[in-house]
Amino acid sequence: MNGTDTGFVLISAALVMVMTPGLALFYGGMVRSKSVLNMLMMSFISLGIVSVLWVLYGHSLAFSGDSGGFIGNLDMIGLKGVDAASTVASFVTDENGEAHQIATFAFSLFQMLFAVITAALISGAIADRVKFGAWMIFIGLWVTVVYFPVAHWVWGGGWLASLDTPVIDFAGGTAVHINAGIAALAVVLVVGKRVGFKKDPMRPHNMPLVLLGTALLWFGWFGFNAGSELGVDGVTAQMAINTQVATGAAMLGWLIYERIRHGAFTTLGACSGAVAGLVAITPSGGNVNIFGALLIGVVAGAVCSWAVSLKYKLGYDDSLDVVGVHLVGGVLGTLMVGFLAIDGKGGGDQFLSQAIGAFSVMGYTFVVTYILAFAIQKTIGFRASEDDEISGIDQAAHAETAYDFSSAASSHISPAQSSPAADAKKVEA
Amino acid sequence: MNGTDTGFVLISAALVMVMTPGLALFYGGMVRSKSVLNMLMMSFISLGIVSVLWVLYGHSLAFSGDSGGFIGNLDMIGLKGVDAASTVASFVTDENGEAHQIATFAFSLFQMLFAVITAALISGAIADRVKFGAWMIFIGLWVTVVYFPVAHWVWGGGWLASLDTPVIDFAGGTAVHINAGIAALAVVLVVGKRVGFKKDPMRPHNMPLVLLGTALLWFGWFGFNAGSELGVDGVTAQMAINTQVATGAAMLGWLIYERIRHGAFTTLGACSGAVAGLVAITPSGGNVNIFGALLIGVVAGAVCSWAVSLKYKLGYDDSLDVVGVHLVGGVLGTLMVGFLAIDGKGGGDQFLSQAIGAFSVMGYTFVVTYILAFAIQKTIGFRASEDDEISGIDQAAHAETAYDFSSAASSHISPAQSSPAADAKKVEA
Amino acid sequence: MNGTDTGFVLISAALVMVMTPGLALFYGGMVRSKSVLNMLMMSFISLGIVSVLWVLYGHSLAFSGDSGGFIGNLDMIGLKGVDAASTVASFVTDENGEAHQIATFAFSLFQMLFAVITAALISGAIADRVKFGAWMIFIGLWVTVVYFPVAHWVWGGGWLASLDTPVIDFAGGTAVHINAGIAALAVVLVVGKRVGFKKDPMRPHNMPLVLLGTALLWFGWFGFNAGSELGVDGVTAQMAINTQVATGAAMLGWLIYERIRHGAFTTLGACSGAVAGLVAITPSGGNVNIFGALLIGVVAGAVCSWAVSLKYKLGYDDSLDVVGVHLVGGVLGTLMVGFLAIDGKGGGDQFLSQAIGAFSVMGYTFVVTYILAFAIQKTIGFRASEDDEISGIDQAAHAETAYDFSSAASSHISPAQSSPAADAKKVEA
Amino acid sequence: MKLITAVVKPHRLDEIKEALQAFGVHGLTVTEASGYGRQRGHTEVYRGAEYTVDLVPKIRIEVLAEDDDAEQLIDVIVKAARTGKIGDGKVWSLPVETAVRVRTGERGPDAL
Amino acid sequence: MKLITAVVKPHRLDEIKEALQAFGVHGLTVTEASGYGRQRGHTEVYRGAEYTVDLVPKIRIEVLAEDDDAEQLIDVIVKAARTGKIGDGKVWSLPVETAVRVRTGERGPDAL
Amino acid sequence: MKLITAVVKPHRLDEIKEALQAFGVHGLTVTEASGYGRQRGHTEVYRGAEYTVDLVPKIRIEVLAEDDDAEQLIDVIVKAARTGKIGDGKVWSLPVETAVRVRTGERGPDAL
Ligand SMILES: Nc1ncnc2c1ncn2[C@@H]1O[C@H](COP(=O)(O)OP(=O)(O)O)[C@@H](O)[C@H]1O
Ligand SMILES: Nc1ncnc2c1ncn2[C@@H]1O[C@H](COP(=O)(O)OP(=O)(O)O)[C@@H](O)[C@H]1O
Ligand SMILES: Nc1ncnc2c1ncn2[C@@H]1O[C@H](COP(=O)(O)OP(=O)(O)O)[C@@H](O)[C@H]1O
Repeated sequence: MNGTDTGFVLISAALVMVMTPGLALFYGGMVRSKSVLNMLMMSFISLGIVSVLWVLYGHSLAFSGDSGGFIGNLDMIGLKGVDAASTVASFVTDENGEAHQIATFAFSLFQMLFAVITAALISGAIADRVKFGAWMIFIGLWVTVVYFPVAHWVWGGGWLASLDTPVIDFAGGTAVHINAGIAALAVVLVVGKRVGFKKDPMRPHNMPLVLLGTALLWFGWFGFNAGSELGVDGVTAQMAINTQVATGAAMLGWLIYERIRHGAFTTLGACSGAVAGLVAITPSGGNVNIFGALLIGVVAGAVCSWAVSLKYKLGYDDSLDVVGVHLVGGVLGTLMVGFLAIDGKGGGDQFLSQAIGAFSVMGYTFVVTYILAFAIQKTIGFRASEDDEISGIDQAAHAETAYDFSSAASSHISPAQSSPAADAKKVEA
Repeated sequence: MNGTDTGFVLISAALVMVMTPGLALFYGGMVRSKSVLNMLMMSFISLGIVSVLWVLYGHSLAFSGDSGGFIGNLDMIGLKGVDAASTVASFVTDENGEAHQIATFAFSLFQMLFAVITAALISGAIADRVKFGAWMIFIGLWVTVVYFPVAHWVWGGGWLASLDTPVIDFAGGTAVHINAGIAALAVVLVVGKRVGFKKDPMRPHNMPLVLLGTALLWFGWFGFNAGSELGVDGVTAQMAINTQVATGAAMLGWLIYERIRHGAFTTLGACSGAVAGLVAITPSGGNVNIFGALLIGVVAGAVCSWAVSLKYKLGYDDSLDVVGVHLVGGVLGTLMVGFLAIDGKGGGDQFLSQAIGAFSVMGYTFVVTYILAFAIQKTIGFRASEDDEISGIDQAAHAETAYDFSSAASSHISPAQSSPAADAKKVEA
Repeated sequence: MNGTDTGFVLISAALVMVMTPGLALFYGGMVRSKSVLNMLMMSFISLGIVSVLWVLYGHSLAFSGDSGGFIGNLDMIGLKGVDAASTVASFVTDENGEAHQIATFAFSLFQMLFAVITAALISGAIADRVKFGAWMIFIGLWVTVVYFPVAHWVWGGGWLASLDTPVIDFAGGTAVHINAGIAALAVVLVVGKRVGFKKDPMRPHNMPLVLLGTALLWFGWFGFNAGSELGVDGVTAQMAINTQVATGAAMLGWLIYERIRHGAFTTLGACSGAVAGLVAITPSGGNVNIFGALLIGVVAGAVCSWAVSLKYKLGYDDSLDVVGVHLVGGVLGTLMVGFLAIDGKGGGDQFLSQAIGAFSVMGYTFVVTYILAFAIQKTIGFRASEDDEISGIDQAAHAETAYDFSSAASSHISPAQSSPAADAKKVEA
Repeated sequence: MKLITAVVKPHRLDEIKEALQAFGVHGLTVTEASGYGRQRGHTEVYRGAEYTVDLVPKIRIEVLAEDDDAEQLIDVIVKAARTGKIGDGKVWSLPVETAVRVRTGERGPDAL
Repeated sequence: MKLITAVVKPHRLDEIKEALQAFGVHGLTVTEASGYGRQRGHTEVYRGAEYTVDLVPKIRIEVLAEDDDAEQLIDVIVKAARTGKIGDGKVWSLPVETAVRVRTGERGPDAL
Repeated sequence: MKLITAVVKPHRLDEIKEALQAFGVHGLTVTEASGYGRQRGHTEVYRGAEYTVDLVPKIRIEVLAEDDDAEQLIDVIVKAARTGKIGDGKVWSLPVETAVRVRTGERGPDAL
């Protein structure tokens, strides 16, 4: 077992972990103050549900063996057979070209956290208006029928990894961002628009929180992207610097588009641009040079800045622009690397493979997610009641309010009935 | 000196460092807006006081030599004799079973930050109502007479480490969580209840801040737990994945209990559950398999969720549930590993050792902390005045207010007397 | 290529990256709520602009070759010639005294992020009152004519590195803190005082945000300081522990001064003290022992605590005390290590070199920055209009407001004209 | 002149503003408030304890109106604010002795 | 009808609510306010400068009452709000011309 | 007695406080408000959509005054609040039936 590489993956995993709460804050700051807790929880709960499902059977479905290129097998349920001494191959090789070995536990943890954040990403599209219980069930099922298979396709030895010209997806453009972005679209189409969409701007209630979330995402993304080499070599470093450069360029791309089009450099634009750059460089960053990274960044920033206004034209309420940023940015990065890939890889064949990767995931995920969301809507109900939505989903779904800055804070409340915690009262969730 | 292991411990130390401000924010979001700064400062000041005391004599008392199993000696005061070339043994071994060596400075920094956060943990129990100057004195004395000895018992070659069946405390269940939890109880009994306890819910003033604090704690805890191997090997990876899995399971455990008992999945519950899981896996995570981690997590989540309501029944005002989460979670994790430990360790003997560890620390710490807090209360006074508590301890103790969102912000204030900073005026602290 | 050292530098780079948003939040919490977004953006945009300029020509100017000791050459524009296999020397050496090699991409990323934060640091001095467009142009030009040359002097083989007794500047006391601090003074003298300076306290609108920013800075600073060894050895560990100890001591130094002088331990004081300690230990931490670190910390804390009140006496409106903390702290650390340096380095000669380093940077940077700011002011205008300043620069420069906690949030707004995003309207920026 | 004060549900503010504008009133002042009445609050849960929050967020609107418009204005507001559920709020009017436009110093009806 | 306005210390709100409820009044409207009077503010310290914050947080309570209850209600509020220290606040009453319950359109005493 | 209410620009609060103090009035109550009138709001941009925010932040000041002082007080406030730009706000006065100092129970002019 290589200590350096295992250690690097473990620290990268910690960084990827912090992306999910980072996403929670990024999304949470963007909604109105009456639904921020629900937004936070939709991401945060993924750390609970998906972590547990991952070790129960997710790892096995994604990475144990292969069933027809589509999915793994169940040989490793409960991480059966893995102990502290188990190892898997890193992409780092020694002088003889032999792969370094890292602890399987480290690899599994790292991959687990990818599943966690992918599920969480979807939530931004359906902010403020779904039942929390339904969301919990949704993500449990979604990772099972969508994420685990798709991760297998791309990284687990599935069919996309077995094309003649294998898809380049260094850190998850297809498996994570296109996947979450198209799933978001499908769910939006099922649950429908927020009350007041297009009429009411529903502007962010706490922009510093959005910036903080962006910062945690950006920080964690170094682990996400560079860690995907599963160890430390020059490619790891290349991925890291490309991540920074593309993100910076995308921030500028978004801001410039916005300044020309709408007259202001907005904070939300800077944050969104950064995220768009991070998304676009994710599949590509290990296979392009600095100019490739700059180009991917600035294009992703400007194009996503334009793409977020599509929802107004086409009329789907992708509340926090998961489609506009993650789907569009993911597709851009995935396709652009087809041409920009260095080491002689870029070209028509590669582009074709990239397109196959992007569109097969889009097709599969859209259909399966739509069916899943629809089934939930028709059975237990996905959409919250209009009353709860108007008065604030936080109170309805979580029996809490996010802030209390009043000087008479405490006085506004008095213990229920005789004693606190007296009777369990059902709150719709 | 092993570079990989030293580097891993240094990065782990940085992660552990961020836990203390993380704790500050976690606690700070939970109090009312009139006392948030005081809450932040009670944690934050520990980074000042305890860091300095650690290098002056803490390291020496905990890790230099041994005096009767109870405490170290003073040979290393001021880190005497340590320079950049000094090393100590890691738990990582090479093929020949020889321990890797890491820089002593890295080890000392890592351990210092454990002392820092342990002292800070106590503060949550006595939120909103103690004099800041008294708190500063308290933690200086407390680490000296409680933490440094107990750390010596567990990790410094003291009596708990020398039992026939040594206590398993991978990353600090006894030395950190049980220790801080029981100390919190002792201090609460001395300083008494907040004005309005049981009548006034004193709900959290800023839940996103609580979630942010939780995120930083969770993130940093990877350094805390995995870093406790003092290097990188398979056990490090095992500890890391168990940390994640137990935390996720505990979040679910807490939420499920809460949903059944009180009807809602609360954000505060998710955050508290995560912390309970982190606490419980701390002593045990290096010695259990995935199912052990899942079990410890879900049990810790559900039991702590129940335990936090004890304060209402028994009538002690453990304001932010340090007892309910850290003491109860720490005891659970410490005892459960007695049975669940892998590699043939689990069983009656081990359980006995675990119980000895847990209860000896509880006994020693409770008595000594009670005396210490009592002495402070009777001399300089520990409890703040009722007026200061009602009008807000931030203003009384720190001459500041936390927020000013008003549009006329600036107009509310005018320079004191003739010129700013004219005369020093005593503010009670 | 050494994997351990490259990995350590990459992770350190991620930590340094998070310092810039950390700084944004630290500064942002300190201004009034009507200008927090502008404050955040002034830091955040540096991640965009400076990252891009760095790879375009900054790296080359600072680290490629040498032109008369003053600046590098243009051989590496666009990081020409660098690929994943390229390496540069670390300060870590093997048993034979040969330097370890790390990936050039890792080194470049690490150095890039130093440039990013140095430019961002300046912004605190001119909070609330400059045009955002002008600021963007300013930092682009400033890093080009000031930072890249000065970085070359200190680290790129320039004249300061070539003195007989080379300047000790482990992690950037001169190149980063003195540089940014004196530049801040120059810009303040050009743009002038805020409306209401001295009369209106303009107290921090969100202290928890300030503490959070401090925490992220402190955390990231481990990467900044320890990472400057460009690998892992005992000196790295020494730098890390000194960073912690000096910061803790500085926090105490500031608080004690403040308590004596003004009667209260403030949260802002604790945060500012910590930053002062971090600044002061930056140049010195790899070359002093624990007592040196304690001394530098406590002195920096107390002296900077005094220095921040100078602006009231001397009448320059250094809004968030960049001069009082970064310039004063940077000079203190740089000079003190002249005497305190271990390994026989400390003494008169070293002190002289330190003074030469500090004052040459102060002289060069002050003059060039003043001219630059003056030119901007006279051409496109640097200072925002008084109306925009009074009603809030956020709205004027970014067309946003930071917070909306109102229960009727959404109702306050109605879509402009007929459809959203209808016409581009110029907002002054 | 009269001062008409309305304490209503926050999400009705837009309708009320539009209705007033249609009526020809072009100025108003809004404050955040909270209140209770027949409409009691809701239950919140913190750390295993349940509480009734009995103050519900409201918006408080003030409009200065000429004597002749007052009655009609009240009706306009009441209509726009109504959802028919409890908690819709109250509207009341007070007699004003004098009103001034700060910018110009105009008094009485001219100040509106 | 009268509109009784009380500007009082925030932590007295609970007592006042209870006292009013005991008296039989079941509705009120609360706004956050700040004020100064004999009670001056306190000193705050920021970055080596001391300032007097002279506005102290208060709670502003409004209760619509029938003419006959007004005097008694004022007494009830004054009693519940009193701590005997400076800064206890003021209570005043204004004549109301008309009051409407939005939900039903009821007017006058029926609107309460 | 009169209750004088002023809705003014937030950054004028200090001048108004000083002017009142110079006049001899030593108490007032302040609430955060927002309003619109001739002064319309500004444009904000979020994610490629532009919106008009038409409520502008204001400060609402209440001063209880003796009948004889009322007119002069209004003038003092108006003068201190004026910037001459639109949005300077309104001042109005209402008749007060009774006022009480909570601490002492004093009524009428003594309560001020
Ligand atoms: N007596 C009162 N004085 C002042 N405000 C009142 C009074 N009664 C009710 N209100 C205000 O009106 C709001 C709605 O009252 P409520 O009785 O719940 O509704 P409804 O008018 O539909 O019966 C309350 O939240 C409160 O703000
Ligand atoms: N003339 C006034 N007009 C309006 N509000 C006032 C007036 N005087 C005092 N207040 C309000 O009453 C509060 C308490 O007044 P203060 O004079 O400090 O207390 P006391 O009534 O005990 O002397 C102030 O904070 C302010 O909100
Ligand atoms: N009819 C009204 N009733 C209550 N408040 C009003 C009314 N008209 C204006 N206001 C308040 O006065 C403020 C300034 O009014 P505006 O018409 O913009 O200024 P000006 O008096 O200079 O024409 C508004 O923001 C609002 O708070």
